[in-house]
Amino acid sequence: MTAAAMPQGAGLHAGHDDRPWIRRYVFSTDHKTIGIQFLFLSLFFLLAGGLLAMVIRWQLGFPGTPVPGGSILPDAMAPGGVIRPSFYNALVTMHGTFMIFFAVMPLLTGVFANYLIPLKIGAPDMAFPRLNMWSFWLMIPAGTLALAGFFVEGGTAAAGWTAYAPLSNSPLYTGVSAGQVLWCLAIVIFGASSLLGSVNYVTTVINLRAPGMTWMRLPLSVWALFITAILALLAVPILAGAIIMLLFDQVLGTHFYLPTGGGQPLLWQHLFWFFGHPEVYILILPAMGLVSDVIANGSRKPVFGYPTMVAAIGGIAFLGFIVWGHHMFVSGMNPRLGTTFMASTMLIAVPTSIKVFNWLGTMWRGNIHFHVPMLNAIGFLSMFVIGGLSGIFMAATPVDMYIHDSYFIVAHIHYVLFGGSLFAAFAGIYYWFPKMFGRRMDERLGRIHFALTFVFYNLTFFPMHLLGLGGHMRRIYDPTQYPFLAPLQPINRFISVSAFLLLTSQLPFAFNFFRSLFRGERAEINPWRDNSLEWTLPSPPPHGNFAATPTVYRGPYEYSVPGEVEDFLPQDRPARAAAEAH
Amino acid sequence: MAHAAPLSAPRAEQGLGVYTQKLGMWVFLASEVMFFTALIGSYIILRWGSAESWPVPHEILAIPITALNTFILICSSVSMVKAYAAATQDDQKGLRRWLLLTVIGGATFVGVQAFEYHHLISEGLLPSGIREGSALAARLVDTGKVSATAAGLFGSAFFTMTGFHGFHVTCGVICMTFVTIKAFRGGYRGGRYHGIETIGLYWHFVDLVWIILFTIVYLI
Amino acid sequence: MHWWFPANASSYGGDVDRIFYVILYITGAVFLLVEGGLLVFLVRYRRREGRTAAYVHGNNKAEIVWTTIPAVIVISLALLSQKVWSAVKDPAHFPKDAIPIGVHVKQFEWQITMPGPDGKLDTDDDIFRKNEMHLQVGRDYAVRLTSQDVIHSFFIPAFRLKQDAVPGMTITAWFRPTRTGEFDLACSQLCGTGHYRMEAKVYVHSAEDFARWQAAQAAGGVATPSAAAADTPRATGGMAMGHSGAMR
Amino acid sequence: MEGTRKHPNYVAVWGALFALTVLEVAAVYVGLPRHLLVLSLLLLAAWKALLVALYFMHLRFEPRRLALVAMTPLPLGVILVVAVLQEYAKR
Repeated sequence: MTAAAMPQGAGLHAGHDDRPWIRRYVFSTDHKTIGIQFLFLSLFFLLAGGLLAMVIRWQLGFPGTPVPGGSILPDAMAPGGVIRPSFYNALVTMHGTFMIFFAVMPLLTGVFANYLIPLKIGAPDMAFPRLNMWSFWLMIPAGTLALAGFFVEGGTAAAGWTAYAPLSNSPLYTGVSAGQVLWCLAIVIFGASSLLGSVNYVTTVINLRAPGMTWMRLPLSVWALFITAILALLAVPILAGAIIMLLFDQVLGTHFYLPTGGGQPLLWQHLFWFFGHPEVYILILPAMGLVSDVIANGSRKPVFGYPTMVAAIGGIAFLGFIVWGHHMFVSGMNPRLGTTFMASTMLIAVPTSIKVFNWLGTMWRGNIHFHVPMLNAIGFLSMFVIGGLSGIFMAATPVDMYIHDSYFIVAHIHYVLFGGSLFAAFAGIYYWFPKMFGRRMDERLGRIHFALTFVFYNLTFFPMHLLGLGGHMRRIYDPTQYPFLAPLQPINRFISVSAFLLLTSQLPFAFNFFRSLFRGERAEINPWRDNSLEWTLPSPPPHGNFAATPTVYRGPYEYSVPGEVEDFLPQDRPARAAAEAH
Repeated sequence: MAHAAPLSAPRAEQGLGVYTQKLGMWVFLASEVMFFTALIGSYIILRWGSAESWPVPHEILAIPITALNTFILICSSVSMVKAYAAATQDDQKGLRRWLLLTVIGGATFVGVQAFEYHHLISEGLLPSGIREGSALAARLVDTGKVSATAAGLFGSAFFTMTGFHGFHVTCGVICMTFVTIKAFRGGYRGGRYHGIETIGLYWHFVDLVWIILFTIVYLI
Repeated sequence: MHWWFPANASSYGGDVDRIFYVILYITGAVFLLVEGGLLVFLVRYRRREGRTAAYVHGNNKAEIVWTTIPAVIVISLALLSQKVWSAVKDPAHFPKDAIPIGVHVKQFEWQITMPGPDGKLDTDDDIFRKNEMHLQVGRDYAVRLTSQDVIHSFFIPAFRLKQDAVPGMTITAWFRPTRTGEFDLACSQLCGTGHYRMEAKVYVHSAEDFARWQAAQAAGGVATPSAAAADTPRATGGMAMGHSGAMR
Repeated sequence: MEGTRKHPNYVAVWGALFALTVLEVAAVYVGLPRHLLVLSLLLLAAWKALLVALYFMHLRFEPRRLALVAMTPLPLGVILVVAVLQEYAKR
C-alpha cells in the first residue's frame, strides 16, 4: 500500500506528487483533499436542508395552499402540491437532521479541522491519514441513507431530529417504519465517521505539532477544533449507544424506551441530550475559533486575553457535559434535577461573555480592515450575542415553562446555529478559499452576499421570538388551527417571505464560489497578511505541505508589533525584533 | 496506520511523550468507554428504576460456563501481553506463539458466547423478552418469581450489552489474525513492537469491559 | 393585533412574567452595551492610512471585571428563578387541598376527568369530557397527567404552564386560575401526524356558574365512560417514574 | 527507552485476576446479604479492571498525562448515571 504510506516519513516530500488520479482526488488520504471533499458534501446538504426549510416555511406562511412546483411530489407527501401533516413532520425532522449532522457539523469540523489543523501546526498530514479518508467516505453511505428515507414506503423519519421515544419507537405512532430505521442507521454511521475524525484531530494536535508550536502558541481555531474533537469523541458514542437501543426497539422488539415493556421514555431524552448539549458546542466552538483568527487578522491586533480565551473554550466544553437537563425542564424530570441543571446552565453565560468581551477587546484600538471574512466575523459576533442572551431566558426554569418547545427556542437555535455557526463558516470559506483553491473569491459579490444575508437572516429569525412569546408551539403543521395563534399569522407570513429571500440571497455566494473556482483572480501566498503557518505555503499547498518542517518562534497573533516594518509577523520568522520583544 | 511512527520521531513538541499510534488508540478507547457507558448505564438505570421484581441473573444465565469464558478471555489477555513482551525483546518465536494463543483464546470466547446465546434462545430468553411457553417462562414467569416485563427488559439489555462486547471481540480476533499473519511474515522484526502494543491495548480494553459486564450482568 | 404574551390568568403566571421582564431588561442592557460598543469600535477604529493598531495582549483587570459581573448576574437570576420553579413544580410545595383532575392524553385527544361535587376522582359523580376542562376561578387544581401512547405536552399559555405527559408515568401539575373566561389548551410536544390539531378548551367559571354547570352535569346524567376511566392510570405517588402496568 | 522497559510479572497479575474471579463467583453462591454482595462485587470488579489497566495496558508505566486521557470519560459516565438515577429519588 504505497499510497497509504505516502504521507509519512521519507516518502513525503512536498512537490513530488506521483499519486494516481483516483488517489489524488477521490480516495485521497491528503487532509486538504478530504477537507475540500467535506466542503462540497456539507454545502450540498446545506442546500438540501435549506430547501426543506423553504417548504416548511411555505406551509407555515400559507397553510393549505399548494407549494409552487409541489405537484411533482407524490400523493403520499403532497397531494396536488398541498403538504400533508405527516410529510410536514418529516420535513421538520429531516431539516434538523441534515443541518446538524450533515451540513453544519461537517462544515465546521470536517472542513476546517481537516484542512487547517495540520497546516496550522506545521504537520505534513493527519496522524492517521487512512482513517481520515474513511471518515469522509463513511459520510457518503450515512448521507445516502438519510436521503433514502424520502423514497421508502411510509416516508422518512418524522419524529423530529430529537427522535423522542416512544414516538420514534414504533410505526404505530407515526406510520413511519423503514424511514425511521434508515434514520437510525444513518446517524450511527455518521457517528463512526465523526469518531474517526475526532481521534485524528485529537492525536494530531497533541503529537504532531512543529518544533516551537507550544500549546500557548496554537491558533485559537486549532484550540477550538481540538476541544471540539474531544467533545465529539466523548459525546457522539453516547448518541450511538442510544440510537442502537432505539434501533433494537424498532427491529428486534426490545423495550428500552417502551413503557409497555417496562422501558423508560425519559432514558432516551437523558441519553440524547447528554450527547445533544455537547453537540451544541461542537457546532459553535469551531465557529468561535475561526472567528477569533479572522477578527485578530481584520483588526491587525493580537487577540485580547489569549489565555482567557483558551480557558473559556475549555470551560464551555466542560460545562457542556453537565447541563443537558435544561432541555428537559418540562419533560417530567425530577424538579430538583431541574434546579441543578438551571444552576450549571446559567454558569455557561460566564465563559461565553468572556469570549464576547475579549473579541470586542481585540477590535478596540485596532485598525479594522473590512474584508469579506471580517464582515462575516462581525456578523457572527453581533448575532451570536443575541443567540447567547436569548439562551438565558430558557435557562431560567420558570420562563422556560412558558417558552419551551415554542418558536422562541426555534429563534434561539437559529441565532446560534445560523447567526453563529454559519456566519463563521462563511467567514472561514471566504478566508481560506484562496489557500484551498489558489484563487480568490470576488470581493464585491462577497459584500453583497453578506449584506443581503445579514438583513434577511434577521428578518427571518428575529420575529420568531415574538411568535414564541405569543405561545406559538414549534413543529405545528398548521398554526391557524388554534384560535390563539391565528392573530400571529401575519408574522408567520412575513417570516416565510423573508426566508425565501434569505435563500435567494445565497445565490451570489453560490455563483461567486463556483465561478471563483475556475475564473477567480489568482491568489498570492498570503493575501490576508496572516501570521499562521499555512500562509507560508503556496496556494494551494502541495501534497505533504511543508518542504521542511517549520520552526515556530511565537504565537499566531503578533500583529502590529512595534518596530516591525509590516503589521504582521509570521510565526516561523526568526526576527530580531521579536526576539527582543519576548 | 502501521507506518505512522516516523512522523512523530523528529518533532520537538511531543505532546504526551507517547508515540502517535498508542496515543490514537487511547483516544479511541476513551470514546469506547463512553459507548459502553451508554449501554451499561442504561442497564443500571432501567434495573434500578424497575418497579417490578427483576430476575436474579444466575437463575437465567449459566454462571459456571461464563466464569470459564471470563477465564479464557483473561488468559488471552495474558498471552497478548506476553506477545508484546516478546516483541519488545525481538523474540520472534515467542511473539508468534503468544499471538497464536491470543487469537485462539479470543475465538474460543466468541464461540462459547455463540453457544451460550444459542442455549439461552432455545431456553426462551430473547432480546424482545421471555418467549411464552418456553422452559424459562415456565420456570420463572409462570411461577410468579419474576415479572415478564422485567425479564423482557433484562433480555433486551443482556443481548445488547454482551452482543456489542462480542462484536468488539470479533473485530479484535479479525485484526489479531492479520497481526499474527504479519508476525509470521516477520513484520515485527527488529524491535518494531508498536503495532503489537497498540492492538494489545484494544485487546485488554475489551477484556476490561468484559470484567465489568461479567460482574454487572451476570453476578449482581 | 396581539403579538405578545396572552394575558396572564393563573396565580403564578405573574411571577413567570416578572422573571421574564427582569431577564429582558438585563439582556436588553447587555445587548445595547455590546452591539453599541461594537458599532463604536467599527467606526472609530476603522482602517485609516497611517494608523497602527495598538500592540496590546490583554488586560487582566478588565477580564476579571467582565467575568465577575456576568457571574453575579446569572447567579442572582438562578436564585430568583429557583423560588418560582420550586413553587410550581416541586411536589413538596403543591397546595395540599388542590382539586384533582385526571388528564389522560392519547393521539390526538385530551380525555379529561373532573370530580363531581364531592371533589374526588374515582367516584360515581366524576364528569368526563373530551378536549374540554371546566374549572372554578380561584381554586387550586392538581392535574394528573398520563399518556396512552407517546409524549404529549400539556400547555395552557394563559396559565404559563407547560408539562409533558409521558407514557408510563403519572405527573402532577398544579395551577390556580385567577380569571374567568375561555382559554386554550394545546399540545406542545411533537406527538405525531395530528399534533397540530390537539386543541382543547379550558373554561374558568365563577363560583355560581361553576356550581350551575356541575349541577347540570349531574342532572343531565352525563355518565363517566367507564372504559376511558379504567384506562386512566392512577397516581401511585413516590416513584414518579414508576410503571403503571398494562397500558395501551 | 520504551523498548527496554522492564516488564512486570504478568503471570502474577494473571494469578490475581484468576483468584479475584473465583472470589466473585464464590460470593454469589455463598449467599451474602444483597447490598454487601453488590458492594463487594463492584469492588472486586474495579480491582480487576485496575489490574488490567495498570499492568496489561501499562498505565502504571506511562506518563501521567496519558492516564488523564484514559480517565477523562469516567467522571462523565458517573455524572450521567448518577443524575439519571435521581429520577427515582423520592420527590
